[in-house]
Amino acid sequence: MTRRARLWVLTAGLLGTAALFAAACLRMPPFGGTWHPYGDRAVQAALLQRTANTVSSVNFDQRAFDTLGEESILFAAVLGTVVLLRRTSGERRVTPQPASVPPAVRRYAIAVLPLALLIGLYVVAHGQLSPGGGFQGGVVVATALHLLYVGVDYRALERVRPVGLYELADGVGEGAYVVLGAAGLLAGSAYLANILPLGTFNTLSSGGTVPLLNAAVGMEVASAVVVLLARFLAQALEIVDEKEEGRERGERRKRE
Amino acid sequence: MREALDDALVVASLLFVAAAATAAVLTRDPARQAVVLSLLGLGLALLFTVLQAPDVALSQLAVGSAVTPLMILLTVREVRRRKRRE
Amino acid sequence: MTVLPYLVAGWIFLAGVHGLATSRHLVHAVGCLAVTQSATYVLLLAVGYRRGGTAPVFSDTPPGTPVVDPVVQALALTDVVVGATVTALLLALVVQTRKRHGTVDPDELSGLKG
Amino acid sequence: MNGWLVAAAVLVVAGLGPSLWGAARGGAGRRVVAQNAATLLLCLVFLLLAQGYGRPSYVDLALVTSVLGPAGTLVFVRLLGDEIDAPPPGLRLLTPLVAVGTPATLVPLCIATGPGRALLKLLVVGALLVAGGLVTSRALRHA
Amino acid sequence: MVDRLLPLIVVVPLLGAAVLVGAGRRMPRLAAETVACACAAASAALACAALAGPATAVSWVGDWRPRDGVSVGIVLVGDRLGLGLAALASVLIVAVLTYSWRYFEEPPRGHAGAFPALVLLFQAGMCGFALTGDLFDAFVFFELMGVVGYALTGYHVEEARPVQGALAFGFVNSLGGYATLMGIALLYARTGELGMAQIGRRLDAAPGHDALVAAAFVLVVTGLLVKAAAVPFHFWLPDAHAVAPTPVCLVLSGVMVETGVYGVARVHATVFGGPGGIPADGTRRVLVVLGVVSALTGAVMCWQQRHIKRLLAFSTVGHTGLFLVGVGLLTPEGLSGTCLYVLGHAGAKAALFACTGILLARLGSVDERELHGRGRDIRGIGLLFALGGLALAGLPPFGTGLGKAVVEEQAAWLPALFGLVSALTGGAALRVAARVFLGAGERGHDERETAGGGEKEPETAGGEEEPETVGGEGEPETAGGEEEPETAGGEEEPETGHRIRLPPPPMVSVAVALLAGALAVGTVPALAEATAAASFAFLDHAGYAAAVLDGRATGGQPGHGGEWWTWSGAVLGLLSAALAVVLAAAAVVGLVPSRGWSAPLRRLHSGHIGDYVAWTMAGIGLLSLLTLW
Repeated sequence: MTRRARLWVLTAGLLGTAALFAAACLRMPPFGGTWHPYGDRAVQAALLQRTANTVSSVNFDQRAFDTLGEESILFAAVLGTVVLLRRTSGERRVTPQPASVPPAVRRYAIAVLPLALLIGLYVVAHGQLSPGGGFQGGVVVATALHLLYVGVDYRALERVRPVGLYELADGVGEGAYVVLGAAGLLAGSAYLANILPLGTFNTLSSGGTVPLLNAAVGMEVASAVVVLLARFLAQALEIVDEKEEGRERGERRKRE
Repeated sequence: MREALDDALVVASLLFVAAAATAAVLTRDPARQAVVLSLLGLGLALLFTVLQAPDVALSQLAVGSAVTPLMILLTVREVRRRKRRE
Repeated sequence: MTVLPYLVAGWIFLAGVHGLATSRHLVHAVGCLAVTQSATYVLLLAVGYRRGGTAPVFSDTPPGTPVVDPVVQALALTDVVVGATVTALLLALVVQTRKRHGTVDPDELSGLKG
Repeated sequence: MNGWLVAAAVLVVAGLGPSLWGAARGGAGRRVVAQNAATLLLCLVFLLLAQGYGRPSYVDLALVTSVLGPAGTLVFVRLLGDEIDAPPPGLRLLTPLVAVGTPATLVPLCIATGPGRALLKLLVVGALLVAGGLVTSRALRHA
Repeated sequence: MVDRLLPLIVVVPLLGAAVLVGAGRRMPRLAAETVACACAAASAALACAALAGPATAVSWVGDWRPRDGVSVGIVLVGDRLGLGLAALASVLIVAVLTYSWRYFEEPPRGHAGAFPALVLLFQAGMCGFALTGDLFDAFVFFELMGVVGYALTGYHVEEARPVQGALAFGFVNSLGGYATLMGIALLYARTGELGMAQIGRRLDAAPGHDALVAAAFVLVVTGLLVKAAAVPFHFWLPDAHAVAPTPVCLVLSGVMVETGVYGVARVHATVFGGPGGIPADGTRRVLVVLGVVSALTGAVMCWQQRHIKRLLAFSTVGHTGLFLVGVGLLTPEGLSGTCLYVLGHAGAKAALFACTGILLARLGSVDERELHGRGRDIRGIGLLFALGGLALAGLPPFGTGLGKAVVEEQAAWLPALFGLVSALTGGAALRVAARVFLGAGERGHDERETAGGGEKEPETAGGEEEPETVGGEGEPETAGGEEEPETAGGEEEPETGHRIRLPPPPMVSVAVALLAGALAVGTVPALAEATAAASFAFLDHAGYAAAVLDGRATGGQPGHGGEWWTWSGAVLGLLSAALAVVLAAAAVVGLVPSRGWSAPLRRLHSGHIGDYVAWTMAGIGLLSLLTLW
């Protein structure tokens, strides 16, 4: 299609969709209403399960199967990225040049790194109590490690990041979620049933299986994000095309 | 009074998000778009907080403030690196 | 005010789609897809909001306080994860597109026609 | 009348709005500066909201922002390095913003909170904000 | 007991994938492939065992059983059709894993388990989507299917086209998924529920249809129709299926596209089928109109292809259109006929792809003209390919023929449509078989000469004897602009790494088994009976809700003996098969008119992501018009 034709089709579609959606909005219940039947039931169920953070109760207990699917999506995406960004034949690894970073930035990165890790672990651990949980904390942990890349050097990051180990942890995290779910079946209840003692409301050990599932997710997410970023970093910094590299070397020699 | 204030915060963040989304679409250069997307992420986190969803705000912050920009910029860098060589 | 949040969600969706369809750079297109998706977060959370309610987290507020709908929050969380993973995967494909096709302009990709 | 929420609303309209304006136009350097200002402002807004809503657990948002915000800015500085015109326009505003905005928000909050674990959290956030703000503006200047 | 084990159908492949990734670096290839096969087979066995069990298995994950008809949990519903689809998907996955046993060249170092792990995740996505009774959960598994699908499609990153096809797949499918999620949010706003049965009941409690329900319907169905590749949402499919690794094509064409149709049917039956939903006329109009257009577009485009995988992909578009028509009739007979058709089609289409994979592995090309006569020494494969083509054309007693016959009895105009589409798609496959395996007809330059002077067909691969010399480095031979839009198949790389001499036994046996399956669907009366009862129960809007929420089991309805071959149906099947043979013969001897007339339609398939997105939005507009009329 020519650009003009595409624009016509697009405009017609957008106008149609806009009209439909606007008509639907006018029939929506007014914003901020009090009628939330599922939400109210979920709050009651969460209190009965002694989980202070209802969102975590929904995520890891009431609708834990959704989270299993969600973690599998993340897992699949990381696996897919590893496959898609693999080093192909005709490509070679090079050692990236060290970067020059102002010393203040370097000091900041090294000082904040442990603190950021701590904050990440705190967010994971308090998932069933306060806002946060495995996903959020896991991403913070992974980001914290990459402070070494942005603040120090790629090689510093590589030293704390044996990718194979993180791939293993990724698999273990996903596997742990699946197996914890199966424990419910073995205990004679349903898959992903909350079979552990519920503990005392508003303490770190409350909520039965919620903290365990939460920890499994945290582990998977942290390692998944590390593996994911490792592939992108390797593509941008390490992997070069042999043909292009040869051409470049030739040019350099000519100049010299 | 309190409800009016809540509404004002919601409206302000909604407009911020709508503006940031529009700006992100209109910024055609991907590296600069990444900056606007980062602001969209921050705006969304703010909107989620005033909609009383701190859990979602936290995950939006975690994903949108560093990880997504890092992926986008690394991609842009890879794309440009090859462009320069040709 | 009663429909503004829904309309904003619709606007974001359409704006993102417009950018996606007219994009001249695949990385920009991926960004536009992320914008499109943020419409779904906004809509979900707007649907679950309750005026005067607070977050459904009872660690620092007594049970019985009116709270907003926790279910949509759980859905939005899942949605955020989906968005991040799709972005990552598409960016990976863009990197390979650049290598194999030598371009990231959708107008210049011509391997599959008819 | 909830002064904290009013202050938050003012910061959103008068602070985040202009940041978006700054980030949406112009060169890369100016945009990154605006992004950095936005993370700082957002962190302050989170603190005010936590106090205004009477929900101490919302402080976690500010805590995470105070770490990830500067990290995000450093990502931009690192990977956009050659595009950022040194010193980027607007950079001069950044240091006063950190130096004035952070204490102006944190001191009243600390007074309202009173001694305890919550105060410690606030102080950590404040320290991270100041350190992050100073380091990012240094990094931007040398980009 | 079956009830409780239902989640394991989804979970076992997930566990397998986790093991493969966790131990991937240390695992030898043989072990990885064995683990994958075992997990897929275990899941398939579970699905089949559940099919043999009581009428509808209902499993509340986490034991959150409903109280007073409402629950906070997620339900998995193993009714006949859902379980049947899960079983079909699992069996095809086992076929794929067997087929690709040592098929690929050495996998990337340290990633021996990556391909089987992705395939297992794909299986989990499809099974979860088939079994779930919760709308949001369906979205989650929809996305899982999508994410794995993009990665598998782009698996051959060394080549140019797979990457582009995967991108188109990714963008359009994600967009469709987000539209679905918007629709789910609208439904949640109206009903405050996420379970399909619960949403349906809430909608029925306040009958009367308005714009909100209509918009929710349109948006939810958009994502599903994107997956089902209905026109104008179909553009991604030929791009993706033509370039994905051949084993993956087996699943993509054989069952993933059909899950989209299943999703539409499921959502209609459980959510929008009641008095508070969308009037039956509206749904019927939407599905039948889109189905007819898709069927015709797919059939015409299929006939025009020379890239064999792309040809088969377009035939999938055509057949999915027929499925949509069958489902869109909203009668139990239409649905049960469609089910048989889907089963037969899965066998036939997967077998055709399996044969194409053997061609690619042996001859290094999937281009019809380039392969002309070069398949003479593997006539056995040619026979299989021709049988697959005849099955597509609806030859009795293949399952496709039975399904087609059952649906055709529903309305007087259906035989014409079904006959035409089956004949065109089957005829295209037969044409390929005749040219490649018998060397019949000219080498294929005839069409260019008859195309007239104005249009020049850029063609370089046709004259090359050794495809490797062009492979990889050669620019795609299609030029843009106003020239003939066409995708040739010459520059594909053999996926086996080196050319194989003889077709390896696993590949051939998979193709044979798949065809045998397609034959069995049309020859085992018990299957047709079961399908008829299952379809009747499937469309029971209130019965589904009662079974899920009140625990009142709905058994198979008595008095629905099931449809079986009739004389007219068999004759119609023979006719369409004969027409396919005639068309193929006419094409081989050069009696078919020039292809210039179809150029505008082919030009629409531009490979441009912006175009595809624009069409998707136009499709949403079209759906709203058809729904609201």
